[in-house]
Amino acid sequence: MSLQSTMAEVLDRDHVFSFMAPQSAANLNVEKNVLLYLEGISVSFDGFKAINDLNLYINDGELRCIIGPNGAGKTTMMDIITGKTRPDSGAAWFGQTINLLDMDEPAIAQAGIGRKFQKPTVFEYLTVFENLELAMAGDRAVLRILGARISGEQRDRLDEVIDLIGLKELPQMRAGSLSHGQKQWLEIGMLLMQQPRLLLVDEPVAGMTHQEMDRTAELLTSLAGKHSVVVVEHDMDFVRSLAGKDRTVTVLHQGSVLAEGRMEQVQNNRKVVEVYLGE
Amino acid sequence: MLEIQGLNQYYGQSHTLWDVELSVPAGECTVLMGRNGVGKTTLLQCIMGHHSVKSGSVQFKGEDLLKKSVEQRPRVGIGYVPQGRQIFPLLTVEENLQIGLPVLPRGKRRIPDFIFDLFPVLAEMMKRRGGDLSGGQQQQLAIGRALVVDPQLLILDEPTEGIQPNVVQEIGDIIRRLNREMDLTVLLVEQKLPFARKVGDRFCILDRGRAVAKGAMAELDDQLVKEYLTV
Amino acid sequence: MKDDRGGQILLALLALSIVLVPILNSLPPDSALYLPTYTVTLIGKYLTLALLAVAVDLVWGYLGILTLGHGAFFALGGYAMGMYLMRQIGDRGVYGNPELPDFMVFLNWQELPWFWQGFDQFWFAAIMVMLAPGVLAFVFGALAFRSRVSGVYLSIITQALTFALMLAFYRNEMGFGGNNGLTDFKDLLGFSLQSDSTRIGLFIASALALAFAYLLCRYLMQSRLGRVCVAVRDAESRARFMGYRVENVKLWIFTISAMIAGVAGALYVPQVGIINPNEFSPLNSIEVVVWVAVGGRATLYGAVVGALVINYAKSYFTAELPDIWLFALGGLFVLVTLLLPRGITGLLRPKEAV
Amino acid sequence: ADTIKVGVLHSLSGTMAISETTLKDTMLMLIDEQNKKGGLLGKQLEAVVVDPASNWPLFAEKARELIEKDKVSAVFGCWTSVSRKSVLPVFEELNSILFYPVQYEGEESSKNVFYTGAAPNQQAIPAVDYLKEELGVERWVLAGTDYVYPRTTNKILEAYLKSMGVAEEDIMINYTPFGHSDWQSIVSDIKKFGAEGKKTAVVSTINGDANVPFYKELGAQGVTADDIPVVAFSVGEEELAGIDTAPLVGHLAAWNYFMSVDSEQNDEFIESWHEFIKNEERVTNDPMEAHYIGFNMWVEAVKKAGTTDPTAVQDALIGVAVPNLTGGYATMMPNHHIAKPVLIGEIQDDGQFAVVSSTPGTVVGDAWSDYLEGSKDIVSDWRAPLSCGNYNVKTGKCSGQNF
Amino acid sequence: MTVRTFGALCLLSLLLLLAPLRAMAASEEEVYSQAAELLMSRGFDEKGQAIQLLAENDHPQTPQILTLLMDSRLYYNKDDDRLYQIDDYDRGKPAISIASGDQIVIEKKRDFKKITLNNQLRSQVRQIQAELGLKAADLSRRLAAVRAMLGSMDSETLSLMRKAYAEEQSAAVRDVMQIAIAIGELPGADEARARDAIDTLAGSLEPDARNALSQYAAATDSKSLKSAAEKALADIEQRASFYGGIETLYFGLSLGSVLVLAGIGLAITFGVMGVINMAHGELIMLGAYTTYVIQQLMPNHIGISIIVAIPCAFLVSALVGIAIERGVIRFLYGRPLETLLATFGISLVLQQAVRTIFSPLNRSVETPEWMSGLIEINPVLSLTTSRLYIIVFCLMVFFALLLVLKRTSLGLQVRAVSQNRAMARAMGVRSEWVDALTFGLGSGVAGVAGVALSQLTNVGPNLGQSYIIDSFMVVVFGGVGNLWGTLVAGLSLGVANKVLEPWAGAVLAKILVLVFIILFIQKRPRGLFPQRGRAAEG
Ligand SMILES: Nc1ncnc2c1ncn2[C@@H]1O[C@H](COP(=O)(O)OP(=O)(O)OP(=O)(O)O)[C@@H](O)[C@H]1O
Ligand SMILES: Nc1ncnc2c1ncn2[C@@H]1O[C@H](COP(=O)(O)OP(=O)(O)OP(=O)(O)O)[C@@H](O)[C@H]1O
Ligand SMILES: [Mg+2]
Ligand SMILES: [Mg+2]
Repeated sequence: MSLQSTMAEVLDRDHVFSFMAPQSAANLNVEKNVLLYLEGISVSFDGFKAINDLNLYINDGELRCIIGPNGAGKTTMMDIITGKTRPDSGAAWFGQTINLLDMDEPAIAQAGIGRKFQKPTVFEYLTVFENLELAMAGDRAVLRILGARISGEQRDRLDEVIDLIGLKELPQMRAGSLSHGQKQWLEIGMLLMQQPRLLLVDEPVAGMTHQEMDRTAELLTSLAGKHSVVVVEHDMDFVRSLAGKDRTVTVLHQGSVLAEGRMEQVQNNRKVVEVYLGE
Repeated sequence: MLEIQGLNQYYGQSHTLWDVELSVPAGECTVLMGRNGVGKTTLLQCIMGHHSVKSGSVQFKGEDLLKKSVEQRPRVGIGYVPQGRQIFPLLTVEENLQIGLPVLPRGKRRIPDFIFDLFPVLAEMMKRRGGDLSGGQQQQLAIGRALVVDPQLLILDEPTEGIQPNVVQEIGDIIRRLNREMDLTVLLVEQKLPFARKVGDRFCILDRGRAVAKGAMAELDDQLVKEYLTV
Repeated sequence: MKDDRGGQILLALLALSIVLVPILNSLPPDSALYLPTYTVTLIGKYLTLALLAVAVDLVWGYLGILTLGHGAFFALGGYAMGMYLMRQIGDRGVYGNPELPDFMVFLNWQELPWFWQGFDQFWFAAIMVMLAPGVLAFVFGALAFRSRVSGVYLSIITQALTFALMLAFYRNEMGFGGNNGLTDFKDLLGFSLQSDSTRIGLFIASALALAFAYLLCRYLMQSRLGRVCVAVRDAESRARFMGYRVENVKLWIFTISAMIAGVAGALYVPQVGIINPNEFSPLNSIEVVVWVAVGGRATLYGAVVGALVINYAKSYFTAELPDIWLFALGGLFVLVTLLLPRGITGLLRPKEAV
Repeated sequence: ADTIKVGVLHSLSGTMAISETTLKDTMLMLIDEQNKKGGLLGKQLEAVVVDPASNWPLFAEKARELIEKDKVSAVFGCWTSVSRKSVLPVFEELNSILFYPVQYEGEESSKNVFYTGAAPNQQAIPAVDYLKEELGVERWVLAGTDYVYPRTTNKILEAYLKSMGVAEEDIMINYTPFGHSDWQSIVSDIKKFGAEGKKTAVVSTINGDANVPFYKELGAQGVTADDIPVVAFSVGEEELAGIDTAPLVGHLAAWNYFMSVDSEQNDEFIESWHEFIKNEERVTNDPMEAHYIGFNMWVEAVKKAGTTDPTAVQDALIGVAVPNLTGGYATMMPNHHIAKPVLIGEIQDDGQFAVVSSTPGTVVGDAWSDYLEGSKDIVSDWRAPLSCGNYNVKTGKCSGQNF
Repeated sequence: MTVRTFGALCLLSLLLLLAPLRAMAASEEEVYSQAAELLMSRGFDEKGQAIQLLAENDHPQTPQILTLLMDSRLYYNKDDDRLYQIDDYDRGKPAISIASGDQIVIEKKRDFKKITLNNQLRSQVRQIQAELGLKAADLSRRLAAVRAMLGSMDSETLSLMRKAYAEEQSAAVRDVMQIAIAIGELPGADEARARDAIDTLAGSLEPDARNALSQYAAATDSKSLKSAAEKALADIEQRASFYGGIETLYFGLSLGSVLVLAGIGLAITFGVMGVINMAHGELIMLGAYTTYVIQQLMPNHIGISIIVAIPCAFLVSALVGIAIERGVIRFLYGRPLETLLATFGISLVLQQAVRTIFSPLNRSVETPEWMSGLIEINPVLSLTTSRLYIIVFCLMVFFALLLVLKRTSLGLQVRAVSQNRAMARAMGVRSEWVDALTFGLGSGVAGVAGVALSQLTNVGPNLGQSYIIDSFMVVVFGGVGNLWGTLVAGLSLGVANKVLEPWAGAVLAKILVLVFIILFIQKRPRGLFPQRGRAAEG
């Protein structure tokens, strides 16, 4: 190895320390029109199989509802996609090129996967506005965020989102002081600011009124197309209005797919009715 | 059974509850409704003593509840299922249920079996940490935990949140049953109208910290819904 | 900067002191306003400690890293400066060895160890003052933050770090003078450390360093990076899911903070005239955290106030109540915690609704 | 000012309070007595007590405060070497006087410091001589805390022992950190080292708090003084008061004073100490004697000079002789060290020492050891015309002076 | 009777040895008065002669006088020049005349002066005592006597030993005698006997046997014998190092149990309740001071004072702990970092308080008889009794605590309160009461640790400071909130320290252990036994 190449290597800040390298190295490739592949995923906790040989494909631009009994593994599945939980086996790919299992949470997030948690989690000490600002898409490198300023365009977007989530009057409120439902909205807003390619939305309407639910449904449908959206929800009205006539609904049960198909089919599936929907 | 009069509450400078009046008749199921952020949870927390109130009174079975400390409230017969579940995450399911036992008279300190009949999942997961349960399982645990103290008044804050449809139905049935068969008084916060209609006898609507409407469930008409429950 | 009243006052006071102190010091000694050099040095020392407190507030107040080992960086900076000052003694040491500091002659060292090379140059020492703590913090932080050590676990290993360094520096074989440390300094950049003008100069340098560090930290924390820090403090994993490399944020801030601490140490040593491994003692680091808490956390100027108040109280009590001053100091800590949950400066700030 | 102020610079809190508080009380007593005798130069003495809290930078700060702010005429203080090193530049800069009462490693002689404790040649060497000659010791364990005093003392002793023909493998050197509290392995090693057939002794320069667990472990592992005697240089009556001495009977210490010494001055001193401190149980020890000597010397010198002016007093101090507590006289030497008798005592079960050996006359403190390479050629003499603390007789140069 | 004969022989040999110094055989009285006079003189040489005189003449009072001398209970009266036994040297206490047995009362302390010994005399007395002990019918004393002679075998003692060996019945004593004989024989033996002797010695771990072998190996001309001796030495070395390993382990465990004791209270106040209790060390210190006070209160019952001190120390520290909790900490729940600040202040106050009350000096706590001494497993391995008790005590405390936390509802309630205070209260948990009780428990255990530490180290105002850092280290290393973690962490840090110490030295060993902790935490960011599950991972 020549001195020159060694020097070049040392000076190349992307390679000296792996953690200094920009993360989303590979480019997203959705040639096959599939954005997310989950294949043969299994995970167990202290011997309990929470996810059992799960296979799931999400198309680019698709809006997918996932339902299933409590404890079916829906949240765990999202944990796996976002890098929070490592599966015991299986593969998870984002597009054709990005192997999610090789990446950690920030890398996955930067690759374009955003998530809303089941239990709303916001930065309690920061204001509503700041929460959204932090979520805003953009370079996450330390020096960049140090110098980051809000451009006019970004401000418009922020105002738009604040309006959308109904917190127009409270932009300077500490997020910790919001009510449960308001936090839900704020988190949805943060997701919107992040503009991810894939949105994972875990029970967005818990604690919302019926009308708010409708608004949320509208919002999510409008996102589909440009983004892929995966929604987990227990409220059937909401799921129905999301799924419409021709979107796919997946039913998880005991860690694997129990049924998949259009809402009608699923609704009439005997097993689904038995384990989930009730009479 | 529970009488609230002229209740005012502040978060720091901000006046959250304004002269709230609410009465929960014994043996009935009262549903508290309202949009997000109007103060439903806050009201329940005032009843449970988590917040100090500025003025007003809260009477339970004729006794002044505000004079009692927080930990005495379960002893006089109030069970509480908080919003967000508030499970003890590092305690096992069993331990979560056992927490309320010392409230009971000696000799009766056992987790009643009917809880496991209501929520078979809990029996399955006895030894698992509460924090590991799925959201819905936690909600069931929270209800079960509140029932352990053998309450006369059960206060539930959005108990169906995150629960699978058939279990929601079941919870509805359970609330009815507890209400009818075991003569348990219920105060329920609920956003979902169908559910509220199904289980509630009476309703009370909060709007921006004020109790604006109340009556028997049948009186809850579209007009009211439109005015106070839609955005 | 606009909404930072405390900071404005602090900077104004620092500027004022830079102008006034030399003037007051040059008054005739019997004048009522005369400020003895002794007091100047004392305040200079407080200012360096305040600088250390600012460094701690940066990582603790804003980033939520309760560091119980920041004294290590302070001491390293101090040692770097001490080594320079030792080399400046030259052949004026008791054994008259032009090359070796006295303690080495005395322990039969034959030549200067490699890590003492270069310290005869001020620029080199000045770089090392920041580099040594910076590198240590960087390596330590890189390890710890990448393994996601957090909370008390992090606190305790920072404590272990400073404790280990303390034991190491106590060893005579280390070549840092063992327990006696480095003392008997003569001059700095050719100016005698005993002269009043040097003392004033050091005081001004300390005040400037504090003002500069304050502005730097304020700038960092007012930026979006600052908000990311707060986000990390309150919900670390959520920040990760939003794509922030939490470990890098922590690492940078931690390293910067360590360098500030190093500078503080470097300014401290010539003013007190000694650096000894005791500066690494874990209890010292804990005390710094206490200063910050007393002053008011996550405000930066609160850290300054805390450091000044406590250290002044210490100087005052140890002279006036030598037998029972610990009662007073301990009582002060307890009372501040109970009565002023947001620290002394919390009295000045409007109550924010949480 | 109608009083003469005397500074007392001893830690009253922190790790060193345990040793230094007593010295503060001693100073208060001495000053009190002097005042009863009518003070000095017709004025009353006033003690200014501060607490440097076992914090070395604070020592320097407090020293400056005493001299600059309180304008004291002399300071009595310090215990550890590092505290002395810390205040030394301050005393030299402000040209004041410090009396330092504790045995130390030597290698220092300052114009402004008067060393009333023992130099290594006034403690360590006579102790080793005693062990070798009287007890027939052939193997040596030099155990110490890892800091300058033990390092130096052990270096001097090692050189000294080797010069007397002790083989390398018959010397075991062991260092431990400050406040070391678990001595199991080390005591067990000492036991093994001593079981190899030759009479073995331990020369302990273990410091401070570490002594109690060390002696307790010796007791626990059944190392008795007739098997392996331990001679210590930092364990005095005060330290023993904190240990159950029953298992330690017969272990040794080398000092220049023991409370058990039979002399009139000593009886008087003990009596007034008990009266002052209002506790019959309190013991006296060597550093207290050093302060007693130092204070009386200062008083004499001030009388001689007729002023408290430091320069005059410094000059006047040299040659001053005052009674010590062991029935002899202590004289301030030109190198600012004093002449002292060396006593070896055995620990008794009442926490006192029985003197088993003492030097026939006094030994003069040697600021610069004759056994160390770097300092062999250095002498110290503060009289004119030399007026130098470290004068190299080979090169004829006087280095390291700060005035 | 063989025992008797043996004893007599030994005594005879002794007398032969002492023959040159022997004084005129005289009547008992004469011997006594001569000895007493010598004892009362100032010089140690004279006292030595007196002791010898007594021993040679086998004066009936010899054992008594020697014992009194060793215990420093022998005094003489300056006025009547007579020897007295004084058990309690104070005014008004009795003094018993040695010669007549009469009892008088001490009027002036100064009248009586103790007869002191020095080291040489003490060894002399011990030697004589041991050899007198050879007469004893008591097996262990005989054994001790033989072993005492191992180091000084020469031709005379050798022949005595041989004869005694022939008559000795006890196998244990015979074994040691065999070794003694081998040691004695080895230097001048012919080839065959030397080989036998080497074989015998090879089987022994006595240091004297090893010394004899190595001297022989250095001195002998015969190559084969030399190599045999060296092989035997290597053999011994190997076994000795095995026992050395066990010894190290024991040291490690005992150091570890000290760490566990110091940390276990903190495992409750900090680990379970989440209070960063900087005053923990001072609570330990209070326990140690309580031990001291109890000993002061019952100076004549040191043996049981320790036992009494345990509950007392628990109570004192627990009460102080409860006072701290009620007075300060309860206002700080939910603000864990501020507990650090307040308890730091409290620790300063407590330190200064004991400094003011008890003076800054260390206090002396005695080790009771039953806790001192050694348990000898073999000549190279003996375990210190006090440490053994401390290990056992540590385990007892640990399991008692485990029981309280696992088997009573208190344990459950504390954990619930620390995880979600508001909810726990809503479930009827009396959080105030639980807090006070738990904090009291943790503090009380710290006090109990103080009792143990008072046996090992300084009882002074700084005691707490020196343990606080270690305590936090142990609790965190084990995994916060896990009692088992604290136990395993403490013990393993102790053992690691002791394993490293022989080759790294005490200072480096400590540094290495700290570095090890830092690196270990990188691998396991939540300690040895981490809290697992969704909640803990956050
Ligand atoms: N860390 C863990 N340890 C043990 N069990 C776990 C852990 N995480 C999840 N589980 C178990 O895995 C199962 C799946 O949980 P998950 O949260 O994914 O369910 P879910 O489908 O999201 O349910 P819900 O609709 O109620 O939110 C549950 O039974 C849960 O108890
Ligand atoms: N700790 C707090 N500090 C300040 N304001 C608060 C706090 N908690 C709640 N609030 C405010 O009080 C109002 C009432 O909140 P509350 O939680 O009672 O609403 P809610 O009716 O339960 O709503 P949701 O249906 O969303 O749960 C909200 O506007 C909220 O922002
Ligand atoms: Mg879920
Ligand atoms: Mg609510």
